[in-house]
Amino acid sequence: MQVSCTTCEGAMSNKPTLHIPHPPARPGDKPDFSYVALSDPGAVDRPEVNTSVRAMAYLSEELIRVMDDDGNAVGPWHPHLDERDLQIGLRHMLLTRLFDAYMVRMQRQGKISFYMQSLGEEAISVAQSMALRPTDMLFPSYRCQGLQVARGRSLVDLMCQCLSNTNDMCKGRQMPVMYHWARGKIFSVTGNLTVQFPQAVGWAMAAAIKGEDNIAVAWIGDGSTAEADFHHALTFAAVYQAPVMLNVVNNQWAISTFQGFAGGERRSFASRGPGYGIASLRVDGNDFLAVHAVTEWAAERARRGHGPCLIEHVTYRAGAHSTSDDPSRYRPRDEYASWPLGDPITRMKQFMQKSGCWSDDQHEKLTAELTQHISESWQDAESYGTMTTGPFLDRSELFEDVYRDMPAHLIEQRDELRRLIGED
Amino acid sequence: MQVSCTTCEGAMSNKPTLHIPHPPARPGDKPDFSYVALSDPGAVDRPEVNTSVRAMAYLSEELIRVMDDDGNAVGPWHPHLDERDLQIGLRHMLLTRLFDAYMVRMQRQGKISFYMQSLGEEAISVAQSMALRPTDMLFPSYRCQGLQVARGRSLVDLMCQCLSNTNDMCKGRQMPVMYHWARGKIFSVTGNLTVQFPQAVGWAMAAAIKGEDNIAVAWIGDGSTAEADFHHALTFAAVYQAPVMLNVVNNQWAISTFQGFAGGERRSFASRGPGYGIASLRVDGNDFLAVHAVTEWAAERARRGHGPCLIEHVTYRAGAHSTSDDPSRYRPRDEYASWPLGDPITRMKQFMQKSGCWSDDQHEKLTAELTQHISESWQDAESYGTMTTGPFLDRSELFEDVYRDMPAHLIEQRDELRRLIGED
Amino acid sequence: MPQMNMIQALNSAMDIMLTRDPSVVVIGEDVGYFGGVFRTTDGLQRKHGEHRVIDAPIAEGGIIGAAIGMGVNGLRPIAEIQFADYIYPGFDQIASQLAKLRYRTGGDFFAPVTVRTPCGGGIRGGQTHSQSPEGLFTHVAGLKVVMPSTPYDAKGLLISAVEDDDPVIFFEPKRLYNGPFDGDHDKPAVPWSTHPGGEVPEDYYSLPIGRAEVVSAGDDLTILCYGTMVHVAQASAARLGVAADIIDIRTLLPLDVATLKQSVEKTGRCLVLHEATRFSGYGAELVATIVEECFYALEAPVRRVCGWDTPYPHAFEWEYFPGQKRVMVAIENLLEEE
Amino acid sequence: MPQMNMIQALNSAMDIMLTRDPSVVVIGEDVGYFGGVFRTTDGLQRKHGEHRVIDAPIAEGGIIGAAIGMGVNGLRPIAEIQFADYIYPGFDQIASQLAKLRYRTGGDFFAPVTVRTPCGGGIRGGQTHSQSPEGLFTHVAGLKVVMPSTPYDAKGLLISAVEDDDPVIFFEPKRLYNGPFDGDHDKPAVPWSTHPGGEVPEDYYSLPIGRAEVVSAGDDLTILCYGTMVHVAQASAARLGVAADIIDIRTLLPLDVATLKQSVEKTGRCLVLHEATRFSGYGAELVATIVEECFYALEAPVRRVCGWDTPYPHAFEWEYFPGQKRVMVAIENLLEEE
Ligand SMILES: Cc1ncc(C[n+]2csc(CCOP(=O)(O)OP(=O)(O)O)c2C)c(N)n1
Ligand SMILES: Cc1ncc(C[n+]2csc(CCOP(=O)(O)OP(=O)(O)O)c2C)c(N)n1
Ligand SMILES: [Mg+2]
Ligand SMILES: [Mg+2]
Repeated sequence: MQVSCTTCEGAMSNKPTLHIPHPPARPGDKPDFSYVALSDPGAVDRPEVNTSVRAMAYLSEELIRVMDDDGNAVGPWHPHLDERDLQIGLRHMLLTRLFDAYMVRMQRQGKISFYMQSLGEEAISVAQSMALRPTDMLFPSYRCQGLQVARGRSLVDLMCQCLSNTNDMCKGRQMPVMYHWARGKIFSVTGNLTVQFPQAVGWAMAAAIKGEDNIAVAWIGDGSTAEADFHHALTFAAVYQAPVMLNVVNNQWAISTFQGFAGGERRSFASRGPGYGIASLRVDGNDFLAVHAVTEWAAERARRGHGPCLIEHVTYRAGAHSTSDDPSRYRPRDEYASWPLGDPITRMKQFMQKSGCWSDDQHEKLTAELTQHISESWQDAESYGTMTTGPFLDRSELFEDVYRDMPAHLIEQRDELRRLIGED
Repeated sequence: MQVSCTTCEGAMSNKPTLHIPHPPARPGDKPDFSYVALSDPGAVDRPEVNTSVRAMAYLSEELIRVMDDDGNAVGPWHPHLDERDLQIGLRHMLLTRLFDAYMVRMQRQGKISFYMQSLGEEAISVAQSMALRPTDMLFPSYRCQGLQVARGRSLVDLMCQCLSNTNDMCKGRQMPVMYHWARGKIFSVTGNLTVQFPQAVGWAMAAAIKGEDNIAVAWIGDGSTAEADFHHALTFAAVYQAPVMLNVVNNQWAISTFQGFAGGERRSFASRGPGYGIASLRVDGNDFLAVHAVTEWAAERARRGHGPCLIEHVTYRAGAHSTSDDPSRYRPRDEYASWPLGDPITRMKQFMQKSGCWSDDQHEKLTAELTQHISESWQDAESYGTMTTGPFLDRSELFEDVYRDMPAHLIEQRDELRRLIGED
Repeated sequence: MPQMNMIQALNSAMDIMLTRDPSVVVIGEDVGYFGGVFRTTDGLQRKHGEHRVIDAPIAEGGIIGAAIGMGVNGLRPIAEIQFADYIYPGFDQIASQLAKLRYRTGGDFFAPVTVRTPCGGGIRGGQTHSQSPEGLFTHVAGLKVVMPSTPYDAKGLLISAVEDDDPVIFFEPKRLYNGPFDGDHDKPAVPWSTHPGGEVPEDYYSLPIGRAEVVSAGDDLTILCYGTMVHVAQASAARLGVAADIIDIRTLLPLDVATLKQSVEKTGRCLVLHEATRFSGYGAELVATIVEECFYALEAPVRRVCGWDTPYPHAFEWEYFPGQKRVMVAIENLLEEE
Repeated sequence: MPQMNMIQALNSAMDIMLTRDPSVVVIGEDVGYFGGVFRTTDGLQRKHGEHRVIDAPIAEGGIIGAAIGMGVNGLRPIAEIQFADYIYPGFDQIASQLAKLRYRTGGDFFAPVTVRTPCGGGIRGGQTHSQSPEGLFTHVAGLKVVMPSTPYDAKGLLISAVEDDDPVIFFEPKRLYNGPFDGDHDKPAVPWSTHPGGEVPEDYYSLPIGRAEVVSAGDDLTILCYGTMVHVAQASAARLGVAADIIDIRTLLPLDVATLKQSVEKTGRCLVLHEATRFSGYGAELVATIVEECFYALEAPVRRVCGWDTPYPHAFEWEYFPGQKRVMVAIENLLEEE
């Protein structure tokens, strides 16, 4: 059982030195993803949903994959979705991507102040959303717009949020992409990393207390696992066996820092789970079918009372962190092209074409249709106001919703602002 | 690999229910420690100190033991300490226990305001302290008085702290047992749980940065693992491969809550480590020899640059949580008698007697000597002042050390207090 | 009228709310089987079940985080933080999340969480069992902050807090749990049965959040205080034979400015008391409010008597605690000014 | 004299301290290879090495906790918290540990940690990239709290903070990073080269912690302010043609009471400004201090102009920000009072 290598990559020293994680490639270097542990498509076992955590611990270090490089779906995790679902899935992914691209353009044109795209990570939000029940509660991070799209949110609503206009569900109070959707059971995105993880566990605890079988599902990034709330969530989920699915989207980067700075150099993020007694799986996040299958499995496990799951989605942040970021300062410009797990949309399309339920022609048509849908939505959205042209939100919205009922001091402050503006 | 049991102990349900951990026995019940996973004495393998985390992961779920029930030392972890060290170890443990008992008595008599004993856990602090270098920095919890004793702290100093008198190293500012000892390289105990864990990691990072080979060692309880700082410490220790030893003293209870409320129902606390990429061991905390051996091993690993360790010490909190607590409200009164790992002092004595380096007579003499030493120390300590009789600390100490140099507003407040007292 | 100490009154409030409203749950360290380290939740788990009164892992951030999620899912959690000194690990979930959820979602989501926590000194708890951090929370928009000074108020205000759709941080001055401590630690302890505030109806009642109470009336000066300091103020004024408007703030946020203003406009002199450290404490807001609202009525500067700007020391507890002597000196000086 | 913006000035301070003192290290999220999301640590890792300028996991509590341990082991860590809005996960380590270590150990242990963090709004950052939580930290005994308003002050004060054996929370008004923003967001941005505070010596110098600065002198009134509001105050006074003593507090804790007092005793009128929410904000302490120290010199109530008591909204940033208009109205009203 013993091996002679040290825990510290590289040369063996006889003295402690501060280890500094290094990404395999910096700007100018040749991309190198040899550090990403892969399993062969179809190779990983699919246990029963009530399998003990101990017996399935190996799943936290394997990589569950369904699609192979040639567009075949293989192995026990193949979800055997019907054509219609595949087409819907592809449509949602494509819509998410085109919407993102459009909104990045709007930001560049100064029409919105900020944006964060999910380029390359569309399969995760979309497949997961489709594998869940509409009554399950979602606690997204800022890179989960696919959840909104897949649950059927109108693009106009999303755009209006980014415009902070009169139709903004946040009433102008949040930066772009900090959506929420009460009716759609999608919780509010916040700038504070990881805080939604224990909140989702609490939501799930409440579901269990009430005897309902809706589950809670939450997402964070690889970097966000370092925050305290990751630990809080895992501890509470394990102790109370809360019906919750905790997703870590490992897109290799957290702004400029490589996933190694969250501990990813040593072990997969999924492998944190078993030590807490939590069933954990690692999945190819760019494989729509694998993500769908794993999500369905974990949801059933939770829903049947077999406890929480931790899922690591292995993917790559293909775009900049946000419109404020320039990734060419810290990683090779062309890194995405070398990403071993490809692009989720390209792979899905290839699989569907191979299965005979999709064609280039259909794809082109769909792209055109969605593109038009997006720009029409934008027209619509702008009719509720832009950053520079009306209609504008009423300024007294500034003081609403701090409390359910406005207390005296806020009424006074609101009136003071009104007087001030009246003097304009 | 698949087993059919659910992750949730007890009946299988088909709906999520909130799982509530239950200790095996409540007041009036027969004690039941069948949940404690044991290994046979001597049965657990001892790998090289540079073994990879992955290759030694099994050590986080085994129980390293050296002494068997008959007082023999067996297996690869036998540290083969010489007589002198054994006698010193026994002496420190006994002194710690007698000191604790004395101070509990003093609290009952109203001579100190509060106390926390380490009854049943003496082997951990004492053996660990002896297995470390005097230049290693210790970050204790409030139940680590054995560290002070083993590093040679004068009892008078400890007593004076509990008395908040003119010789109190804390200058009256901390509750009893919140000792520190800068010269002895023992950090300050604080009421805030777990905060010392990332601090120890930071200390170790600094040692590595400076190129020194002193290590940092920290202790928390089982309940304290739920705090955020446990996760911070493990993450930072793993990322930077800090030369630190993180100890979890699993004494089964956290005030009234059973270790299951920190997640201990599902998996050992040591098993949290491997998921972070941290070498982790689980040891019989009532076995002086095993604790010594494991500590030496982990210290060497860290000191040679092979990274941090997490160690779970399996023990039992034989006394009340503190002098404010009454454990008969939440656990069987006689639980300790059934604890499968016995009493650390009794076992050590049995082993030494069997090895021929200790006798009942010696034990009795030692007990008498230490008892006298303690009561003499108390006389001495009282000469620096008690809660009711002088000498008293100067009241302006209240304002010192908030900052290095007293700022104007504190000078004013000090003077105000002086004026007020002058009016007495 | 039944007599209750503050622990019993709080227990009764929770018992009633657990009974009336199935969405109420209690969660915290040692609150379940054991009934809480101060016995505040004694018997509640036995009566209402393990799924309503829940022992928690020792993780204040996790407790608040989970309580928020529960609140979003329709429950009304009462989260206990064992000591106010240990609320800081939950500070982010309180200040960033709990306080701002309704605002950031345009009113679409909210979490009606009540956070109960014992605060204040006088029990030889040293720096980690004596703090009064209420001031910090009053600087967080979106929170309500409450601190009662009697069992009667404690029950009525806790019931209101639980019923409130906004998050409430509910501070319990632990030195008042067993009796109306007036700052004189040499005197034998007095039980609540000697105080009218110890008369507490068995049944449901609530007291409005946002209303201060004039606990004694007088023209010489106004004393603004809350928690333990209400009793210190009363004893000090009585010893001096001074006729003071003593106002128990009770609801620190939102603040009942009208009641304060009315009093100071009458008396022209105002003293502000709290146990928390002085610098940037809640008392500063009281002073600033009074100055802004009643400047022209003031005959003397508004003065503060507060905890010193140091951590709470173990040995010098009574030198630290702003007791009767300091309060009396301040009253006398204030009456002499000008 | 070289020109620097505030980012360059802070970078220069850290560069100098890393060079002069081998015990200085910098740790924070994205501070190393990348040089910080605001580029404040740009080039420092390249120059001083990976063991001196250290990228950290995204865990503010861990960063502060580790920095304390480093401090205890003889280093002088500069910990960066990426946005002040994200300092709360580190609040416990700051308030319970960093602030109280020296006190609780009778001076035997201390951790000379500087926590740098960008604060304030005006960059369309919404509620999680705009907060000004400085007031909270001024209520924690044992901390020093600093906020500069110019590159010159930023460098001199940061060097002092790093050299200080006490913990310093160092707030950087991010809207001032690139220029002396005066609150008029319609005006084209102005670079620091247009402002005398942009003249920054290349070499080592330090400015005392604990000293406020009178940035302009006048007899009409006193304006107490810090950070961005210093520039808003100057522009507002200038537009009104009012002769104001404008005092840049700079060191919020400990506060330079003498300088404030001298001014208000001269002017008799005082206005307090900050961007943070008003209720229980630091401004309350300034008002309370002025009232306690200068009551008899006051000709009018001390008034505050602050952020509204709401979270910082994204869309209504300029309605929220206490800009020139609000300040001017307040000045005019204050001068008219009585
Ligand atoms: C508590 C907190 N700390 C720091 C930040 C600043 N921040 C925003 S995103 C980010 C990186 C997160 O990386 P990761 O979790 O991997 O998610 P990704 O952006 O890759 O999807 C950081 C540090 C924050 N938003 N909240
Ligand atoms: C942050 C914080 N939360 C809560 C407490 C109250 N408290 C003191 S000791 C304790 C139990 C700790 O249990 P454990 O970690 O198992 O240590 P043990 O007492 O068993 O040695 C609790 C909850 C505290 N001191 N600090
Ligand atoms: Mg990431
Ligand atoms: Mg314990």
